[in-house]
Amino acid sequence: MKWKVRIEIMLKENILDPQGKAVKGGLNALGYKNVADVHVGKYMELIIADTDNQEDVNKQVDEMCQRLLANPVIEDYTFQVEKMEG
Amino acid sequence: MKWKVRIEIMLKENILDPQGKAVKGGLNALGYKNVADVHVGKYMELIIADTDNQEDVNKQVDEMCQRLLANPVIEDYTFQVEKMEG
Amino acid sequence: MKFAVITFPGSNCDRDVYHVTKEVLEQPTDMIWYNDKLDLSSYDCVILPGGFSYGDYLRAGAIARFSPLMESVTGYAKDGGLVLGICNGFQILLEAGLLPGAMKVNDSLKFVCKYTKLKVINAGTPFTNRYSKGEILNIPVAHREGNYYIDDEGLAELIANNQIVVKYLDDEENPNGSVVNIAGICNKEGNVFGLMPHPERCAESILGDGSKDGYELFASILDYVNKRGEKCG
Amino acid sequence: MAEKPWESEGLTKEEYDMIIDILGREPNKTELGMYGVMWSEHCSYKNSKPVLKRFPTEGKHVLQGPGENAGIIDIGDNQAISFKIESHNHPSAIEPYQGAATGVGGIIRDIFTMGARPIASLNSLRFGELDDEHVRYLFAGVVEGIAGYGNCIGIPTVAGEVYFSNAYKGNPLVNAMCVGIMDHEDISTGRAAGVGNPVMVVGAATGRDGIQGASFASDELTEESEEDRPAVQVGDPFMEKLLLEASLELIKTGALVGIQDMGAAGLTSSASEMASRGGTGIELDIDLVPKREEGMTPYEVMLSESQERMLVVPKKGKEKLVKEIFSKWGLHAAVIGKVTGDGMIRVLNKGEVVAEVPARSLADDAPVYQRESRRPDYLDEVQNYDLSRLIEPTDYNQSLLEVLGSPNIASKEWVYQQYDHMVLVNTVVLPGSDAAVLRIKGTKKGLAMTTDGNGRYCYLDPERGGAIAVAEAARNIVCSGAKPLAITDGLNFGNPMDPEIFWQFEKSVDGISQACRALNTPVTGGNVSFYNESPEGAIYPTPVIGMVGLLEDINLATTHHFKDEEDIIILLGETKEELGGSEYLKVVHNLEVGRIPELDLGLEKKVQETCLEAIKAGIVKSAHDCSDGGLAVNLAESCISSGLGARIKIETDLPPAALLFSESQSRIVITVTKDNLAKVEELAKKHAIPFTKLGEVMGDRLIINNLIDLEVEEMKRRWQESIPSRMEE
Ligand SMILES: Nc1ncnc2c1ncn2[C@@H]1O[C@H](COP(=O)(O)OP(=O)(O)O)[C@@H](O)[C@H]1O
Ligand SMILES: [Mg+2]
Repeated sequence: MKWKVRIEIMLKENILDPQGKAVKGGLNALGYKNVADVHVGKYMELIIADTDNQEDVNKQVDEMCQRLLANPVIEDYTFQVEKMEG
Repeated sequence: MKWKVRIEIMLKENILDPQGKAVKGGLNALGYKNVADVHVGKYMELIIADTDNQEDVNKQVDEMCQRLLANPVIEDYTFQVEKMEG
Repeated sequence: MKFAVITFPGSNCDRDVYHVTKEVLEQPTDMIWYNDKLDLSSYDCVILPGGFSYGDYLRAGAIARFSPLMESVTGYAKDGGLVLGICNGFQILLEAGLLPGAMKVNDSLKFVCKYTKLKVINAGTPFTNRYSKGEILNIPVAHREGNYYIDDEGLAELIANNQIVVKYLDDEENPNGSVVNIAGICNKEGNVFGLMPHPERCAESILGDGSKDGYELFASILDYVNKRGEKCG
Repeated sequence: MAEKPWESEGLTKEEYDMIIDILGREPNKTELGMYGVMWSEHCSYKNSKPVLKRFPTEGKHVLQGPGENAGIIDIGDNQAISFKIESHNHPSAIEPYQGAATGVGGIIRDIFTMGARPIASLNSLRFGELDDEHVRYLFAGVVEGIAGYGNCIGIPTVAGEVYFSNAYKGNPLVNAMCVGIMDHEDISTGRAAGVGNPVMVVGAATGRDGIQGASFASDELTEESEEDRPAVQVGDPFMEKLLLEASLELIKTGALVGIQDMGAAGLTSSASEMASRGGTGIELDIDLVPKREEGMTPYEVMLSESQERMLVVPKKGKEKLVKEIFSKWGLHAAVIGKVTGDGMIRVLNKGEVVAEVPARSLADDAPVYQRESRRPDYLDEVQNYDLSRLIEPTDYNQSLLEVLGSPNIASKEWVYQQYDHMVLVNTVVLPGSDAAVLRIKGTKKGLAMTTDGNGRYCYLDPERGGAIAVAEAARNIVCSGAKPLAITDGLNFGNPMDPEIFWQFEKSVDGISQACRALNTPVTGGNVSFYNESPEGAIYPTPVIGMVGLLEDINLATTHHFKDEEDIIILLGETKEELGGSEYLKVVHNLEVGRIPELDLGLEKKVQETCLEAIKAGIVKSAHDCSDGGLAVNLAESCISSGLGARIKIETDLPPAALLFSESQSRIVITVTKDNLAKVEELAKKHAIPFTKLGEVMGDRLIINNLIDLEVEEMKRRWQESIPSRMEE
């Protein structure tokens, strides 16, 4: 079976996010004064094949995030797994 | 009212994604042979204040994406808006 | 002739370009602050230098292109003024829509700083008239987002209009993976030119490996402007 | 308060009692935190101060020696340069990208704080060996972090070194150096003078980043380090670029009394050091400090190590000017207090005094310890190892290729190609030669700069190893055509409480001092990093020397690449049978033992003078310091970088391995045209140094006696592919 995984990776709460700050500044300067806060992180989409069991996919993706995709020292991540057609 | 906006920005389908390719290679090398495809994009969280109407937020965010947050020449985006407590 | 060099917050090659136009080429040059909304019509050429405007956060050039001065630059370009974007300046021109296409991160995902061999494709622009078509140049690059992308249709148009000005010599010389080895392009009218390599870094033979190929680019502009002056006058 | 409140701040009971003595009462939590960071090894140098006094720090060029944020050297024509090296080892071990990036940011601030415009960065790196996945992760991350910060801020990273050894596996070393240039009248100091003058914070807002970072740096890395580390600091090079421009603009106005960056121990160290240097006090109000996060306690605000901030003391009435300049660059500037006459650091919060301690006691009166020192037992064993029993290789071509392919010798292009080394359009000699050379715009002059150190040598003999690091740095400077001026030192060692480690430290300092005296290169500043240990043990004792030299005429800048066929290749100095500690021994025999090469500082000086005189006479076409890897590697490098071969014929009684790979000191290989051979010989005679004609530049092969016969292309491949192939695994 095939699975589509969506992963969102963000800097931890109180870690400085220079990108977010710059984007907020940019949006405010463009006139969007009501943008109160911006954080910028990473988004990934994975296709996982040949795995029959959603539990296994969950476990594997969590491991991948820990080992490679995210940097647990400064980042948090969340993900959703969804079964694919066909 | 305050709104939390989650934006996902990705390279368009048919555009080569060097980051996705590298991450896939990395995962395969780590032993995750069943990872069939990877795409890497950006994830953003915005807090929008002082707007009472979800429609307005939607419209505004769409405009922000078009003008600044995404580059329409190479990127697609999607977003969700959610009302915040308090 | 008179040059204008724009400083955006985070520009870091602004003084380098200024050094070349002012000290090496010995032409009057003004440094202009991004936040001014000036009339640029008294300048013969406006240069957007390299660097990391706004830290290159989000995308290189994405935030800088909304600077107040960029409105003036757009008007100036529409009126036929010469605009040169180097590296980050090129990225800003793309984001601003003054040139077609977009930049992706280098295929290597790494910043790369080295001399590259370029081939002149169009020697008929105001920026390249001292080169000859097919001439090989040695000009350094330094960027992490120089992987030029344009769709097939756009590419066909670039080719049809002779808008590809310089290419990396071949696939091996291409430091970033850009489409058909594009290193620099101009607009249809030929008055707006953007390139990833840094001509200001090879305008004096004392530097690095001694190439002076970049000097000729600035000298081309000077020649062009002087000739145009003769014609008008 | 807790039962042993000093423990959580990294202090001892005795130190706690000293604080009670100073205050005449128990300190509160905020005060204790302030002492904790200021009396940490990182800030107070409490274990190293007495030893560092041995350094020669004076010279006629020295405008500012150790004690300020960075040293300053006069280079004539009313210009001066400021430079310093700094370690960021532990942060880089935890988070390689940000650790290295913020290290670069910190040292750059030290330089522009002095009023200098930074013109170049260098970096000295040590990692475990590249067959380890985590090591590769650290190496890649550190290099990317240095690139990420340096490239963005627009200061070229022009030189450095990278060295791999298992001794650094659990504790990499990341030392960053910055060099800046200024006019004499712009020299600034970190002094808070003039009672009543305002005290302002400029730059980034304060968050909870890196609280207790200084104490963290003053402890060993353990399994738990990943857990109890302070919040990782994230660098914002864009912010620092703005801060740099705004600060230099402000300094030019003459409105400033003092300026100091906020590095380790943040507001506490900058305020107490500025007050202490000025003989004043500072009163500041927590409420007025711009904050990034809500609900920060006075303790957190005083100890935060948020990056890209400075403390400035303008003349009274100039507050508005400061704000205007910073707001032009989009930055905050906030008055947070004032200079007082009572010598106290007084911290107010919501109208209440939350800390009140003498500035001097924080900045200068930390206890100083004379640690116990003992010659380590391992030394006899490693030094007396019998090298005469080693079997000579059968194929020297193979051995040379192996040595060239060692990541320690191999091309570092993979590293420096990621660094923008050309921005600011000053780089005359690019990375890849012995030292980087930069022109000084508007003059005929140039600056040469390098970092050098050899941990393996220092492990086998810390004193001589320290001296050799200085000698090699100077030789690199001389080979580029410059006269060595002064050094900054990065001293990386294990736990100083261990008498054997402390002995290594003392001896290294002695060796550095001797060489600096002999070569006339005073120490203008530096950095001590102790506690570089992991569960596997301490790192090799690793003093790193950052040296700067001056070229009177930039046109004399010299590289190590061979230039033309038929040029004559000459060795200045002499090759001896000295394979102890060599790269050859490590690579071919897997041994890190032996007596390291002798160093005769008198001869060293004469060899350097000869080389420099020849360069000044305009007859030297290439010059290359002969050290790591020995003569064969030296010649191979000059071939590889030029694509030209060489034919070498040497008469010698040395065993072949020693001839090719011995790392004898005080040797430089130069090339000249045939016509100038006699001139060099004369110079060598005049200085009474050994001189040997080795052969000539020729063809596309390197041929040495009947030992080596290799295509330059083949050597190049091995040398060039070594690091990339390991990193792409
Ligand atoms: N980390 C680094 N950053 C920048 N340049 C480096 C780095 N490591 C090595 N280099 C450059 O590579 C060249 C070779 O380095 P190295 O073998 O250490 O030289 P040497 O033995 O002459 O001191 C030098 O020009 C050096 O500056
Ligand atoms: Mg050398």
